Amino acid sequence: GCGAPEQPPSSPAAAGSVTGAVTVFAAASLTETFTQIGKDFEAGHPGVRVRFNFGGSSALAQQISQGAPADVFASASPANMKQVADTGAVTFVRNKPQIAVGKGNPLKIATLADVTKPEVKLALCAQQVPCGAAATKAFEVAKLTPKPVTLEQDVKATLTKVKLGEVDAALVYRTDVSAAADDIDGVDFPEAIQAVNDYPIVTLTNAPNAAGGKAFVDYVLSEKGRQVLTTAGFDAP
Amino acid sequence: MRAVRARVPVALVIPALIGLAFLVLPLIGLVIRAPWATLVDHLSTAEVGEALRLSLICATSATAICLVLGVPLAWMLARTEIPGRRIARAFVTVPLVLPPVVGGVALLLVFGRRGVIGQYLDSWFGFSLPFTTTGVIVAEAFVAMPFLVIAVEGALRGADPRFEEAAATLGASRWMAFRRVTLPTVAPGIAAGAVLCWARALGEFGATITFAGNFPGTTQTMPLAVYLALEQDPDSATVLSLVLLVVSVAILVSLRDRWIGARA
Amino acid sequence: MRAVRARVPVALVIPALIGLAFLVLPLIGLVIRAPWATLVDHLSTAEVGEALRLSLICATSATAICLVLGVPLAWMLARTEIPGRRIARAFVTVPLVLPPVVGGVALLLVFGRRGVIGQYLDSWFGFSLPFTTTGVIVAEAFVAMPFLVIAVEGALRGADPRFEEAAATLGASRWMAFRRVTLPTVAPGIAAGAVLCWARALGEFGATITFAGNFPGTTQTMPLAVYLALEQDPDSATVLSLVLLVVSVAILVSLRDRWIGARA
Amino acid sequence: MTLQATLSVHIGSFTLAADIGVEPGTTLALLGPNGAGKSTALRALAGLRPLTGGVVELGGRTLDDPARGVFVPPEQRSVGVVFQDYLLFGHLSAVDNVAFGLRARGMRKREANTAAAEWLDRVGLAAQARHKPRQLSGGQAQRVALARALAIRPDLLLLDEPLAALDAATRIQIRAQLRKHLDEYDGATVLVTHDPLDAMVLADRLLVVENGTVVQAGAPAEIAKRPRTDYIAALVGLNLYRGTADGVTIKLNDGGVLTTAHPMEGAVFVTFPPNAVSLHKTRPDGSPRNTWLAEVAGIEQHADTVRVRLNGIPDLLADVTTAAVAELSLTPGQQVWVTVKATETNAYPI
Amino acid sequence: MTLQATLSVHIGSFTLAADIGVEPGTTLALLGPNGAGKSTALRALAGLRPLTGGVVELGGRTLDDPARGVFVPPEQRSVGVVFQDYLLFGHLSAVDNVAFGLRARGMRKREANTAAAEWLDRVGLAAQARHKPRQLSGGQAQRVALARALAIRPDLLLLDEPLAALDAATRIQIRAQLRKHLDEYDGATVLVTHDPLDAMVLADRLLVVENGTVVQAGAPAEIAKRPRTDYIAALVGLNLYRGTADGVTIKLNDGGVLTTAHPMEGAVFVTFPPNAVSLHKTRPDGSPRNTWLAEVAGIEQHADTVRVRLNGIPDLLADVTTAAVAELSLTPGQQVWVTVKATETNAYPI
Ligand SMILES: Nc1ncnc2c1ncn2[C@@H]1O[C@H](COP(=O)(O)OP(=O)(O)OP(=O)(O)O)[C@@H](O)[C@H]1O
Ligand SMILES: Nc1ncnc2c1ncn2[C@@H]1O[C@H](COP(=O)(O)OP(=O)(O)OP(=O)(O)O)[C@@H](O)[C@H]1O
Ligand code: MOO
Ligand SMILES: [Mg+2]
Ligand SMILES: [Mg+2]
Repeated sequence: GCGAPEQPPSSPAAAGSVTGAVTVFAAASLTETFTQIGKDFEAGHPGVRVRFNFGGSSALAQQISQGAPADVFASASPANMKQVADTGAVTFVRNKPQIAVGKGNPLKIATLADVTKPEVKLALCAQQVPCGAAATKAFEVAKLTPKPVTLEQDVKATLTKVKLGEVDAALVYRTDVSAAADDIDGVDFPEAIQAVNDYPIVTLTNAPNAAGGKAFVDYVLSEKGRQVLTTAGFDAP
Repeated sequence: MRAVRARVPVALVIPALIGLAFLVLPLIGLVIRAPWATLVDHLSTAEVGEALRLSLICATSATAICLVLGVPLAWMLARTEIPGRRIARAFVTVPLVLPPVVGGVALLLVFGRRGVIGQYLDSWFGFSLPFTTTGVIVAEAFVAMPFLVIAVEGALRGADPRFEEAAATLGASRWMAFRRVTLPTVAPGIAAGAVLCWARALGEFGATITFAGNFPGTTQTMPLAVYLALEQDPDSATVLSLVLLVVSVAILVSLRDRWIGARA
Repeated sequence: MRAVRARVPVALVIPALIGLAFLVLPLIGLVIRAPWATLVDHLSTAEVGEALRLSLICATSATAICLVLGVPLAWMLARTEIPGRRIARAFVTVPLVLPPVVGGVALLLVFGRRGVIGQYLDSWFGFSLPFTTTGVIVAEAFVAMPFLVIAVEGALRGADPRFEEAAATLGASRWMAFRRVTLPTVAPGIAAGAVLCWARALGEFGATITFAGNFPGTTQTMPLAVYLALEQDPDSATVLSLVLLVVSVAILVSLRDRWIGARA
Repeated sequence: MTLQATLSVHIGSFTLAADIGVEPGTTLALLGPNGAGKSTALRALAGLRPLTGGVVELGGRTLDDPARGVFVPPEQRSVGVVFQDYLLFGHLSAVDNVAFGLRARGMRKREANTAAAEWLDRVGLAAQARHKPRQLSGGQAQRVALARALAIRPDLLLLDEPLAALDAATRIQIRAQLRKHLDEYDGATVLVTHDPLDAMVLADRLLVVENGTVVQAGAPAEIAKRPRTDYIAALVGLNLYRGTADGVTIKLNDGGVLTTAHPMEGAVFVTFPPNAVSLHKTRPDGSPRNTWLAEVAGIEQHADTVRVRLNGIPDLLADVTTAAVAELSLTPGQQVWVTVKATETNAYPI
Repeated sequence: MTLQATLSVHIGSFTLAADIGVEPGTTLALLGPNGAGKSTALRALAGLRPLTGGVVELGGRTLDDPARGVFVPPEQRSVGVVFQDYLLFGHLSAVDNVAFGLRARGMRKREANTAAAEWLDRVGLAAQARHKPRQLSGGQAQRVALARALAIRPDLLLLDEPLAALDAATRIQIRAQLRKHLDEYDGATVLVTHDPLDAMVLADRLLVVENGTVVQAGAPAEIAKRPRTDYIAALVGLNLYRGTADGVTIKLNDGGVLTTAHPMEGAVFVTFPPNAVSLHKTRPDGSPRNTWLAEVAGIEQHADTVRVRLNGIPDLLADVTTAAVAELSLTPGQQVWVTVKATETNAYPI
């Protein structure tokens, strides 16, 4: 489950106490936002460098449990987070599912029920990845049985299918739709609120640069960090 | 009988053994970490059987396509003096270098519903390759064909073209000479190329999932199942990989035996 | 001069051209969709140059390792009667079939900080492979070595072993005969294998990202950059792929020319 | 069908230029050293290498004529070829090899196999019909290759050194058999060889090729008797000199003088066989007018004679008996007197 | 260094069993048909195929003795080999090929190249030192191979059909040169050939091998004169029969009777040369006691004689002049009378 929402610190850690490189393992879906946050963080902490390792959350979890020298882990799913840290993880953003459709919504899809119609080609994420779990939850809540043509490995692959017109609709995250707004439109649906996905973040216990890691996590949770994330379409927890 | 010149030089044996260890150790790592206790549970799901069956069917079909298209292509590269042959040869290596996911995207651009060719397939025949088992086969064939073409071209270059000349003096057309003389002569090379091709197709992941998607029973091959299992339960991913390995190595070894048996 | 037997049989040309089209069309799809207008922007980031440089360095180093370890291994498989040689040959094909991501996991299990060997590397030498450029090279070498070994073994089987016997009667040890007679003889086969190996290493993605991570400047090779670009901006992914393609094909063609030039 | 060809072929810096005419039922032998262009000529006749110039006609049909843009590809010529190393298809049995050409010409499998079996029977290999080429001895493989070439009933039969791969004893036997088959064959035959005995036994006419050019043509016995190049003289085992005759005296171009029995005038060749030479420790008196001093350069034991290589003016080869070697106690470096009877020499115009 | 070997080698169903002894400075020739085991014997001596039984000793040193578990690998034997197809290293120049063995023995590059250049000079190839093997003619390649084998100054020199790949004219010339080099070489030499003339010219002793077994051994001239198998008789061109002698009358095993000049008793071989045969249209009167009727089976034109193959009791070969053929108007199938003078026959015990 999602980490219990904690009181976000009112201000980032003092800049002076942090040195060296901070190594952040982050879910690939955070590539854009975290790259920005990293730059901002470096600007606020002269002499500190943030090194990112973006990848699938599960692969990152695997690497960390094999001893990867990470300070911070930001996962796209609580399940992957649990593989590396039982406690201490904080949910820093949530992401709501949205229906992605082709530009101009040619099939006039308006509700979740519309995507289950037989003439609509639907792509979902596989159950094993967070967006797939979220989709399953949404359809459960709506008491619908979807008939997808594919269960994609991750959000971006799903989105690519919509973009190239291979499918008519897909369930993805709002953030992904807004990132690709040039090519696709998003359709909100009410059940989404009950299928929200939590993104937990943690400073790892074996962190080579624990102080730096903590400072980075604090920065993500700070107002400035939030700002970047919500601009990209994430919801605050 | 005493071994002939059995003293194998250390300067060769040591790197050879290191090389072998390098290839084998990771496998041993997988075997050690495999959850033997719960192995049966992991394997007994219907999806594993289905994915394995699909993998074998698709890899074999892809290999068949590669043989049908790739052997003539290799022959053209090796035996004719067509202009642009050098460029053609360079293009053959392209799918080797292209990251498979990009290969999948490229296939979508051509054979997808809105693709250069795919749009006509769709509007004229109502037929679409992505999300079908055929799509898996196409993706695997695209990625694996270079291995076949390069291996067979090498074999053809090594084969003595004078046998084809001998066939011509006996009245055989070039096609007949190819079929009845060249093909049987380079059969071992084709077999080796087909094995590389088949193995590559069997392990194919990125192009497949991008082009054909992932749906159990139609497009979910073992590597896709493994990848998704990794997301949730790395143990079962290990088991699935080992299953794939054991099955493929068993098939390769038994084919080799049958094939060698047939020659002796 | 008039072409000798220029009538190339249709039954061969048609599948050959279909095969070629099948390999070339997706590439054309990529080229058509590439955002030529914004191309320069996409390319001018420092990261692209870095990733390309890293890709070339790592693929070349991995090929070097594969040559050092793989050529002796191929020799052992082709020329000696060591027991278990058949099993060894089967093991060589394993990294071909293993989905690369699983290969990366397997490498972590062995060379990771907690791995079978890695734990000693770490505690004795304070040295750890994953997440280093060396790790990238190891991952690429693991995935690409079978291509080299299989190609070189084929070349060695095709080479006449009597030249090695002739060297022995002249007083050459097996090692010297290998170095001064066998190696030069199978040089074309080794070159072909090295090209396959290099191309495969250059395109390697799954094992690299799993074993070595994705750090710009140290472990982010072009395929990884392509993967991340796909997450952010699929257009730039296309451009990156094309850059990788153009560079690698250019290198292969120029090497071939130089190599052929040297022989003529 | 008559073969009438004017061959002109350029390969790199090598040029072949030869006129070849063969009547049906007769055999022409091309004789020449390695690299002379013999195989190139056969390849041109078979259509495996198009002419650069000239023309190939078989039974009045033009097969190759670059000037007129005519080129009949090999599979449409009625030409059977026996290649030097036979080129039997390794994956096919002997009978399938022989049937290959018939099948290529559209004959049904059954009939082709029956006809092929008959051909194998004719060359004495009925028992080996099911053998693969690698299970055949050299002589057997050669006969399968011959049967394969003859089975298509070609108008022209080309044989490239058909006996070269055989050991000396097998060769004698296979040569006699080949002779029999060629006698029975009613098409034109061109045979390549570098063994003069093969040419003698198998051919009606002989064309000597050196360095892409025809240097001598004629009946085998005539060529053996009157060689016109050092290559042929060495092959047939004669001492050959060029010189200028003035009556019975011939002044040799490379020094020395020989006297012949029959007066001639002008530029001539003159030969004598090594066994016409006598060697002496001291200068002999008496009849032989050809007498000169020479130095022993080499001694070779042959079956029942000894061949002595002598340097003098001129150089020569002499065949003497073992007894004579012992009596003269010949050793390299030694000086001996050479005599050759004028009646043993043979002079003919250049 | 003396070579003393008792070879026993099994390969599949083939077995080679031969005793070979060669004194330093002398040459032994192994003569035999294809597949007789000649190359196998050389490979066993070189250490390229270990013995199944027996022993190889060179200059008192045991090189191979399976019973005692001794096996010296080829690179530690002092044995030079000239392979049938030379096996020159294609990527090395002639001089580098010759220097290879010296370098393998640890000589410095500079010295090895100097020594190799000297060897090439000795075989007359100084000008071709920098040529790659594919730029050499067959005869040149053969001499490079010889220089390469001799450069390591081996105690034993093995030559596997060193002249087989050469054309007939080149062969005569290279044979004489090889003879010179073998004369200068002071080690033991074993030479494989299937050409009796090569054996005559090059060898001091001859071992005839058939089907893995030594069938005859002795001086070349002796073997040429007294062949003991049909294979050798065919090679040296003699008619050979087995029979039982009772005085000058020999009853042949396969039918027929011959009369010889010198009385013998018991099982004998009897030979006569084809040119000792006279052919007649009608039964001749007078001296020759060996007279029988035979049928012409084949006619072959040789250089200056015609070889006639005759079936009768016994069968025989006859060499007659072209004039005789014309006079008798010989054709296959015709019956002729054969006569052989008793003084031309040669009988010797089995
Ligand atoms: N494909 C080729 N490319 C270049 N040169 C060639 C080719 N084929 C033949 N030649 C050259 O043509 C010349 C004649 O060769 P050819 O094979 O006809 O000789 P040959 O008389 O058959 O000799 P041999 O007795 O060795 O078979 C040689 O100098 C050879 O080097
Ligand atoms: N590697 C092998 N495997 C099986 N049989 C072999 C092998 N090498 C040789 N033989 C057999 O051994 C016998 C002798 O062969 P070898 O090569 O010694 O004959 P040879 O006298 O040199 O003949 P040639 O004149 O053809 O060179 C042959 O019957 C051959 O088939
Ligand atoms: O971390 Mo992911 O790419 O949203 O599964
Ligand atoms: Mg030739
Ligand atoms: Mg041999």
